[in-house]
Amino acid sequence: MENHQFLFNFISEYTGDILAGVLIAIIPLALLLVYALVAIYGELKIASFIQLKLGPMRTGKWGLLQPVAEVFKLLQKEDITPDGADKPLFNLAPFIIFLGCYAALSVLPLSSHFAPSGLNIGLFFIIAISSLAVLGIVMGGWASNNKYSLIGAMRSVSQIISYEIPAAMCILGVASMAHSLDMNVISAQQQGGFWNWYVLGGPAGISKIWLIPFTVVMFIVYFVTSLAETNRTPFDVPEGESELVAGYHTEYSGMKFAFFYLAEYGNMFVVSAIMTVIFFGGWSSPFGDFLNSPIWQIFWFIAKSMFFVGLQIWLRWTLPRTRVDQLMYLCWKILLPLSMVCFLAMALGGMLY
Amino acid sequence: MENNLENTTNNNKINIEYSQFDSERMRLNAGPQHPSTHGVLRLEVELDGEIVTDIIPHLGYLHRCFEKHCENSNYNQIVPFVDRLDYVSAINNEFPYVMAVEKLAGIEVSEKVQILRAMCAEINRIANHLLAISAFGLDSGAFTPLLFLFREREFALGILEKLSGARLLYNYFCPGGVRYEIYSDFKKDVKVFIDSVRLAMKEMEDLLIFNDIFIKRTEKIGLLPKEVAINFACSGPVARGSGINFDIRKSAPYSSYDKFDFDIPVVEPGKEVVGVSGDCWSRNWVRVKEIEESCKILEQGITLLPDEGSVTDGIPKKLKVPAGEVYCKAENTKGELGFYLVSNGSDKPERVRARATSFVNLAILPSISKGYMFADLIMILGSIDIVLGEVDR
Amino acid sequence: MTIQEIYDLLKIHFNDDIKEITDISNGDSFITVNPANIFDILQFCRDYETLDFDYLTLISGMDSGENLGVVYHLYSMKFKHSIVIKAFVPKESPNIQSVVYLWRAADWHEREAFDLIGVVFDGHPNLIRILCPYDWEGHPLRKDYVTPQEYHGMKVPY
Amino acid sequence: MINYLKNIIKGFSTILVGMKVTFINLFRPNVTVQYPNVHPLVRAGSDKMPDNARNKLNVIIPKCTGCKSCEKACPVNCITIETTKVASIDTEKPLMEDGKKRVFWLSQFDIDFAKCCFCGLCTIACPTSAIVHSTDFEYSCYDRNELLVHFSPFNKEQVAEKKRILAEEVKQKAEKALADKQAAEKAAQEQNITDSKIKSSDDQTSANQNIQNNSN
Repeated sequence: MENHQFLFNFISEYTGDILAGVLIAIIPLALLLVYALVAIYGELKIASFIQLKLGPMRTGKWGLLQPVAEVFKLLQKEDITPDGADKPLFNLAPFIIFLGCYAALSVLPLSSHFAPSGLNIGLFFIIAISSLAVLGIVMGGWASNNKYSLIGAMRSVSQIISYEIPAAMCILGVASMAHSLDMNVISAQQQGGFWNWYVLGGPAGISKIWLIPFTVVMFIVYFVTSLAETNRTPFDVPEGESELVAGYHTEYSGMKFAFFYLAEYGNMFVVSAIMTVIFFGGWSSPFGDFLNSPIWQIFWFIAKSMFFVGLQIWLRWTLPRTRVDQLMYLCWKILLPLSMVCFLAMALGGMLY
Repeated sequence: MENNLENTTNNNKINIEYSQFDSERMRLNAGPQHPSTHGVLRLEVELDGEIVTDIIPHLGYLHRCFEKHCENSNYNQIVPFVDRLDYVSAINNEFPYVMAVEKLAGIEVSEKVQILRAMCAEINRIANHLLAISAFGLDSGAFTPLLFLFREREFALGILEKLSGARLLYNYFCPGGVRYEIYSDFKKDVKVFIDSVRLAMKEMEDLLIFNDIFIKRTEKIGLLPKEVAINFACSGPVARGSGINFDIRKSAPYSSYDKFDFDIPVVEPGKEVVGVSGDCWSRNWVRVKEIEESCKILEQGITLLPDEGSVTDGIPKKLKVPAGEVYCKAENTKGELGFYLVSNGSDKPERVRARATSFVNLAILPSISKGYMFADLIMILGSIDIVLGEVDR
Repeated sequence: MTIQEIYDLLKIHFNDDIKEITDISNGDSFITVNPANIFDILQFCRDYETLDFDYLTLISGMDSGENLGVVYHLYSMKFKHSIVIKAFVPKESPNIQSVVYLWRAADWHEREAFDLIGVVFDGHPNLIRILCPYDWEGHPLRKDYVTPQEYHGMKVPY
Repeated sequence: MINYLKNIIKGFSTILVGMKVTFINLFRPNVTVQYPNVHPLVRAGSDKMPDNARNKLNVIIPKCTGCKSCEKACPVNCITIETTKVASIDTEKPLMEDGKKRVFWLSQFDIDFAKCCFCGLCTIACPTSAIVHSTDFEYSCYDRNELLVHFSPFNKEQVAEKKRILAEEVKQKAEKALADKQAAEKAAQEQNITDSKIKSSDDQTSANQNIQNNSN
């Protein structure tokens, strides 16, 4: 799997290392921005269809340009900084959150031949870098000089830090089965059909069947924690609009709010992509070698990730919000024990196969 | 004397213990502009971390001088003002007022009008409860139930619009009858409406009411014991959720309610479906069951409502109200709504005093929400189901 | 119990404080009582075995010309009977005892009566305005009330 | 322990049930109406606006007698009516729609829709159904003054003209009455002239005295 530097080498052959680096860096950014537009549109439309309405219909055919219009609206809005706010922190916060989400994209292997950075400790890097979002949230919430923001930020910190533990357990479980932290390697191991995916016990023949319940539970645990880590319903207590108006981004407007918005959708993609990589075979085709060329791999990767983004959106428009203490109860008393049991089983599986 | 007051306030059991550490308290202004105060209610909340330690409601942001207005208007002109008290159940507001005027003026109302009035009130009650349940879901963070139930509410408003010409503030009842004749397809529409509401409520039970997250958010929250509820003069679903079997439609049947066969859903201690008697879930559950009971009344109303006869004949050309005073009450969607009407024989009333249900029910909020979390406070407020138009009048 | 029976019962216990029944043919008859002893009378109404008025429906203040009236509508959950009790206080000293300690429901009703009519309820723990702004002047539901032209620089009659 | 697992399974299953409900609704037809594109009269639950729908008020001036019943019935005082009597010398002699003679010009008939609460009491009070609710509900505007609708058929000059005619008539009538009175007085004087001839000299002296007093 030395091929992941293929694109870099290919471009630098014609341009030079620095320019190639910039180009390679732009690809995830472009991906993120395009994805955000699609996700926002998808969220609006799915929400509307569930709620028996049509959603945006005015901007373009079927309202397709609605996210673009929203971006332009946010761009020309006045950028307000509250009087009592801590200005440097207040201005910095949205960018730090966005940074966390963007940096995480750099290690996602979109295809066997393309990962922006072929880090061999990719999973570890993602766990580390996604914790950065907490910093941005607490900075934004505290600097806003608003009590709602402060409560929202405090809730968010306790929530995200707690949920990192079961999330890390899930990732560790898969890592112990794959004997690797390199996302590209993990993806490659799951090639050859969906029965090789780690959600179904990994690539180990028929004898792995006893592992399937544990891996499925592990996947559910990771899915729940991923919802919590991205502050999505039913765990959107930091921004629960019925209690805290808008939580930590109450005071933000204009482009800075757009960054919060973008980061939220970006984080949704990142956690979905991790889920895809560690449980659903990453870029590998679900049908063995069928449609498994590097270009198709990009399609499979994005399709799988978008499926989970859609699942998150679907859940959001179904469920009520939990309370803070129930959220903590769920994390420490349900998800953590479950993930530990599953981790033990998966570690055993890792030793056996 | 002072001990007595303390006893009544501390009757409710607080199930979340106060924080052991006496940390710095934060005073938070929830409202007047807040997504979940159901209008312009300002709650001055003292928080210890997330736990509510004190709460002071500030009312009056929507005070429209209803009682003062009434003193300067004649009896017919008050009906539109009465509509605007509890604007989501306007017909139910008109009911006691019109009955009070009829009682004072000695107007007899025909049976057809009585049954039609009861049916209108029940359609309106369903419309109100649909909003209350869905808005309660919205308080808990579920947005979809709101729009699901609004579809059914739209049916209800459509029927009432065809009857009265207006969608929200009807001005439909008047002393002696109702303003407009019944349209031809009324019974058919009501039938379709009942079926659609029943289907929607079944769906809603799956989607929201028996959802585990929703149950966890609402059970054992905002406990209102029976004695406290009576002491605070709570009525309607708030009282029935606490196990008080009190419904004016049964205890003192007015209009044509003695002709209908229906039950009063009460969550008595020991007979709860989920949670305990007097919590938020029970209050909401009473509303859910009441929709079913209202459907029953409507079904009977379809058969009872005579086809012949006019509903506008009984309206007196000139309304003469002799001197006297009366307190007339009816079961509004939120509880007991009464009008204390004092007449001095002229065409304008001397004094109109409204016993606003939401006003009385809201008074329990400070004493039942202490010790719960801030998120629970929102749920408790939602479960009381207030309309600020009625609180502030 | 009918209002006459209640009146007789009250008369036995409070003789002079209970003034008279005003019969109203087309509405609710009411009993007028002496405002000085209102707390004891209402406490008796609440606690006496055959009365058991545990449910305070409404307290309303009213301006009856020379006096201010306070009207108590009581209801009994157990016996399902109701009673209207009125007490008149002079406008110069509109003081009457608060019944918050009997029914907590009286709390906001009394605040409202104080706000709009100007009846002062002695012993009320927090007798401040409730519907009007806290610094509003005058009691709007009095018959002799004149609407102020201005409130904090805003024109009042629009 | 069993309870613990039961709770987890219960929570999980109720969530799945909820998701099933939303998934089914995903494929249901929408119930909303694209308002400006599709006319809202096509609405869920009612296919057209009912006959007694209470929207913007309309005044049919040929029917209006100017009795001001609606003004009195309005609970929010949004109707302002001012009438001018039809002068008999007015060349314009209109008839009401039902053929009766018009008694009042509607020199002012304003409805302030910013205040109107659409209660419909004015339409009930009107004896000739001149004020009715129309089906027009799309009349939002940018300026509050535009909501003050003048229904009077006259502009200011015409009102002034009508007032002038009425004043003229009143004046003419007054003059006529004065002339009649003077004529009557004259006739009376002529009749009495013989009776009062003797007294007149005394009267004149007293009048002279009065004048002197005044000048002093």
